[in-house]
Amino acid sequence: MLTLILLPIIASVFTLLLPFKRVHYFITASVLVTLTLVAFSFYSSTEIVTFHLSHSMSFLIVAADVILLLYFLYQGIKFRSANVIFLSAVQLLLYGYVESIAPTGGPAEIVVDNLSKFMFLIINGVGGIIVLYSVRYMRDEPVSATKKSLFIAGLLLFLSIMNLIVCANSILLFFLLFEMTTLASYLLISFRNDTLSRANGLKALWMNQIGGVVILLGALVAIEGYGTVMFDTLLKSSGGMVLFTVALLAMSALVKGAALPFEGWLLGAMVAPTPVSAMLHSATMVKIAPYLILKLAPVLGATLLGSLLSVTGALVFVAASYLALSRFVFKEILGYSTVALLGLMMALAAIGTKESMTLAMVLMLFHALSKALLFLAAGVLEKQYHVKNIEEMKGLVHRAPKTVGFILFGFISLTLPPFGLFMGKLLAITSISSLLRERPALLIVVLSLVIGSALLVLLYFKVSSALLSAPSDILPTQKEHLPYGFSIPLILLAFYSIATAAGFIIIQGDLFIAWLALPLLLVILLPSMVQKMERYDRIQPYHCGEKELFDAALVYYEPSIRVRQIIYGGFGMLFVAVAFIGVLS
Amino acid sequence: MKFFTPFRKKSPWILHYNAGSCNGCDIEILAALGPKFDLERFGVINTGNPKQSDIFLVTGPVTYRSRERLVELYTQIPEPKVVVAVGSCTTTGGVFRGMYNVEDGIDRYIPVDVYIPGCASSPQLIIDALVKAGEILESKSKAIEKPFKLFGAIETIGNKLSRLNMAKKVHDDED
Amino acid sequence: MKKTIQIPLGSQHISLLEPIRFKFECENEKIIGVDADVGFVHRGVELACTRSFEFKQVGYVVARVCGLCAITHSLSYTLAVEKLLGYVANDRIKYLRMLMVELDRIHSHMLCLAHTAENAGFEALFMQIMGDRELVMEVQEAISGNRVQFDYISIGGVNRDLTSELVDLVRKNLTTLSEKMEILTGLFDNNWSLSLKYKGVGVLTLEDAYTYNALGPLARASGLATDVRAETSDFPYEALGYTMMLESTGDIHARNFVRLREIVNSIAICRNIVDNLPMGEIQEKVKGKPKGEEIVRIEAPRGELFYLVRGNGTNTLERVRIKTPTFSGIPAMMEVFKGSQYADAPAILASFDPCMSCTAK
Amino acid sequence: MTWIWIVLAPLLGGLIYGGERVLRARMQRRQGPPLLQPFYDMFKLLDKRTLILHAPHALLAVAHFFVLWFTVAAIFLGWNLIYIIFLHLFAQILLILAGYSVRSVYSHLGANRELLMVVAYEPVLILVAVGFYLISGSFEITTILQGDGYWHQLPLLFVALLIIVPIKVKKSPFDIGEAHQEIVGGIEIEYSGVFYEFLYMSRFLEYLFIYSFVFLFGGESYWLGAVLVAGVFLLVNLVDNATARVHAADMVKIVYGFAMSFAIINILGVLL
Repeated sequence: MLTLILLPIIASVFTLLLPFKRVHYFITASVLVTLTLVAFSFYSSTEIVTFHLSHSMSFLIVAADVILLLYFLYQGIKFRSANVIFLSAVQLLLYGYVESIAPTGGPAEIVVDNLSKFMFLIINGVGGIIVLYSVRYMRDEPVSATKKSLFIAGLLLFLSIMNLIVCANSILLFFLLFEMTTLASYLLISFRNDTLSRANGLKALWMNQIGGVVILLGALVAIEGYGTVMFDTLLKSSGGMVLFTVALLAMSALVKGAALPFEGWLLGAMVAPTPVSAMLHSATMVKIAPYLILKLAPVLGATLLGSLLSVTGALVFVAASYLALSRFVFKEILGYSTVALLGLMMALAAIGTKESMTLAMVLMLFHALSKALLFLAAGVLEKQYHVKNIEEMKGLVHRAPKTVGFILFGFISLTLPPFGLFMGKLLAITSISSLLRERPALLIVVLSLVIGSALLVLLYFKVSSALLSAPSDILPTQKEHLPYGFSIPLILLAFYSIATAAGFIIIQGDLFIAWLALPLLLVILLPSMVQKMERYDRIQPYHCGEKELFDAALVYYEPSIRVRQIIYGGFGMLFVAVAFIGVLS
Repeated sequence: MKFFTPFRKKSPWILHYNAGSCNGCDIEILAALGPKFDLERFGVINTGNPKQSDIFLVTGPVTYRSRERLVELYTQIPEPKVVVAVGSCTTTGGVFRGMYNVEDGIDRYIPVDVYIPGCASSPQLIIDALVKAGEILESKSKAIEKPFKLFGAIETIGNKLSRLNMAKKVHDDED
Repeated sequence: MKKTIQIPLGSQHISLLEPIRFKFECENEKIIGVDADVGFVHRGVELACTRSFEFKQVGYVVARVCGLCAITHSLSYTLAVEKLLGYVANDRIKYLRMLMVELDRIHSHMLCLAHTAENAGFEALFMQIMGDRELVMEVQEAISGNRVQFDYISIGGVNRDLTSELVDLVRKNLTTLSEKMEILTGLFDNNWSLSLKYKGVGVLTLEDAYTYNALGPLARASGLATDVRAETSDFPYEALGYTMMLESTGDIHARNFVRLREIVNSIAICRNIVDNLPMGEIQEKVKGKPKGEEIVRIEAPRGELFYLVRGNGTNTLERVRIKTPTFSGIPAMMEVFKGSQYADAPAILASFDPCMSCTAK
Repeated sequence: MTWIWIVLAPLLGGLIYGGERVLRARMQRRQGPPLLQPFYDMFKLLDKRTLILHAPHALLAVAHFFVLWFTVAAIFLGWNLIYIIFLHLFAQILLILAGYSVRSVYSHLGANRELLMVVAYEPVLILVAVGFYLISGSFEITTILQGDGYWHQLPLLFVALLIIVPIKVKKSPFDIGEAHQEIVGGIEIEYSGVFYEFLYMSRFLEYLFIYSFVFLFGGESYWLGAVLVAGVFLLVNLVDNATARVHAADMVKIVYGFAMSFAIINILGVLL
């Protein structure tokens, strides 16, 4: 346990001390290997580990919290952001009040249960790879060497924060770490320090602070109602106010998960260097949202609040997939699809049956792997080929066959059998259908699941089309030079995807599912058959007898302003309704 | 293969190109596809796409600007293929023969298998020609048939790409 | 940020009978810009008429400008030369010429309707109209001996007479056709999918029709009252039951309806002609060589056809100038394309009934 | 026995297609091609010289055909309906990728439209499957076929399915993906010879795929299923011959406005 938290911190200190050279590869690689192994050993053990925090530690936490909030306030004043100032002030006041009435003692503040262990796997497995990748990525970044080291150290520190947050049992500790992830995203988004980054950073800051406020409110209600700030005690108790607390906490999850109408901060985050996008905004940090809902799920199941949350998540899935279709920047597209899939995970988690929770976890794992892969590949495109926009990616398969191969693999792993996301959706339909008779509201979830998946398929293949569209004649494809610093993380992630998919099929033990993998065989066989096609003659595409080449652009759907307003208004109301329903029940 | 050849005449798909005709023959082709003459009885489909066609129906005396398109479309039809010259002006230039912008019939550019006379060729004649074309189709092999002359795009690509076999072979023959 | 697709339509395309090349600049499938090229069919007929042919042959040469409105081309030319020679045809010749022109109008309009239906993806309707069209084709073949290029009109008269058997055939077929036209009119009016495809699509406004000098059915569909048959007195149209068909909306539906109603009107005119056919010679001797300059306007199926003929007293003419209705229809068409969907483009194109071989000559 | 059916599936689909072409011609008062015309076409296509644009483009069509065949085989073997729908989606995706992989405008437009069609009909298919599940308690086709007729319990779902059948078999008013007069066949435009053959045959398999959904509504009575299929077949062809092609946007509106709401109303009716 301590390794998971302390090792990244130590490593980050080393990164700062040692100059920016090969040694960074060594440090990050060894951190990756150690962390993955430790996480794995945790996962395979069954015992539940608990820690009590000493008194001095508690004091440290309070101090850290106050300093953090004051820092936010300072940033708000420095950059004249009214939102940030207001929310920081509110948080400071609330925190002071909550801390003054918070009971001391009680159960352990840190509990490592099965869910935490699962999260360790994602955080360390995927996060570690991203850190390794960022070493090579930062080499080409036009900033000073110190800043480069700082960046990597920051990412490493972030790993330990994440490792801690998934085993926090105290709401107040959770609040501190939650705010620290907010801080991390604020700092890393504004890393490039231009106007746009700054503005987007502040946006991320104030939006996430809303989450902080509702957590504090939740803590307040919990203390008032039950005299505890511990998740496990709270979730075991029953009665009117539990659901209200849970509703408030779930609202913070919606904010962190960038569910509409809060998706703005996550999209703004795409100006940050790509490892940040990969680490914070798709692979690990935003996973706090489904994690939190999963933690709360035992209370949620079969209540009105649970249904409302899953409906909200499902609608986010559809709406975000739809909005994504109007985007052109590759990373923004990925960002929107992350928002969408997070909505789906929350929806499944909030249903609260054992099966749907498992499926939500499956989705989390596979999404982390695939999205990290895609983001890292996007980073490669950005650094090696200087393309960010999907319109510029036309026929890129000829210039960068390897990177494009990875991207296509990413898309396939997001959409097709036998990969987890596909299987997750498939099984989700089956499992929700069996609940329909008791809870007809879930029909909306099924529908959204289907429509959203279809829209996402549309989205991914819109991008693939740009990558693949090649002119008729095949000049010998160029050999692409992909540096090891880029290729090794990508290969690792792809390998993980395949291995986990295989593992998932074996665990399911269902012959049919194995059969489903068969079409994939075809896809794998195709490239090898390409060589055999040499003997066929080539012709030009048909352009009505004309000889000039015509260039096709991609489809896009621009929702009108009115539609946008309706979407945002609707989701704003849903967000408020969560609290309202919480109070009522 | 021997087994397949009889089926060629049972499904001749046509591509129609107007190379400067007065559209008299074109409307007669349309009429032949209509219910009275019903070319689909013979399995004919008007595909409109050279890549899936067997029979190239050309009308018109070939104007200066349409000759390149004519050759381009012809090269895109996979062998075995048959060219049918519909109407008097397609076969000889007809009334337009000798006009400054007219190339006096398509057989200056591509090999023609069936000539249909008439101004305009009647649907009956067109049906007759398609039946005849089906028979010729049966006797053809899959060997490359080349136009007599190439224009622009195909030539340059042929030079650039050794793998564009068809254009290359044709080009080599010309040299 | 490039958001536009370039979609080619032509020069060879299954929805086109004749080579014309459009290059559409589209957003998704919405057309925002058009580039048109019409010169694929240019053969140099005008020059050839003044170089290689004698004036008596030219009537058959200009018929080859266009197969669909061949009869109006030869009629316009013949009228111009006859005026230069100072000859006025007798009533029987006039009536017979009118009969052929109106039959030609019927078959041309029906072809256009069928083609529009085909391009809107309605194959069965295409087949139905093409089937009905054969009734007119039969009559034309019986009268002139040819289905498309009639070569019926010559200087000084017409080449074949209308016998009483032929009159019976004309009456019989036109009666059948007018019954079929009622069915067709109902279909065009009531079919749900056609209304999606036709109503409000490809609208040519009255101002645009003025600005771009639209002619023929498409001008009348926009409410612009222009028809040479009502404006000139070369032929007794008014006496034979001609009425001008006007619509106001200017969309594909309106153009179809103008054509449908004109077909009905033409059927009525044809019946009147065969009922009131005056007696007389069908071919009279015309002497002399054309000298001077003469202008003739005739309403072809697509609108006003304009001929200028100048002779210098020899066998060869000095100038033959042909201005065809489609020539002014194309700018209007390009204007209409902007803002409509690419999926509608073939149907709009067909509904304008452009005649490229007329335009490029 | 089942395996023989699976092997013969393309031939069966070809017969349906041939019959349809004759039927359509008769409806248009023509004689039409012979019944075996699709097979003549197939054999002819096998005998053409093969011209391709590039290898992946050609191979994706082959993959599309085999995955589709696999899907139909899964139907005959009575597998899980949801799996089958997703397998079919996979086949469609291969086809769409093929359409995108060449730099040909019509091919791209065809692929765009094909994607829109997938977005339109896929949810309805899933809802039909959910409807079967609610009545029979299982997604397995073998179990579904043991229940008694579904069409009186799921009449609106049947109507919803009816609306999307023309999309799948590419018939008017929803033949936008092929739209010969607009995009000259869409995705299939760049194929010729043997590789076009695969696309040509996959059309046969599409017929089997979508009509087997209709068949399922008959439940344990195979006669009823056959009657339903025949009825739908006739109806679809009648509609094909009485309508023009609508716009892609109109299609999505119609499917989402009518088919989806019918399906939802029906399922809610079963639930409540």
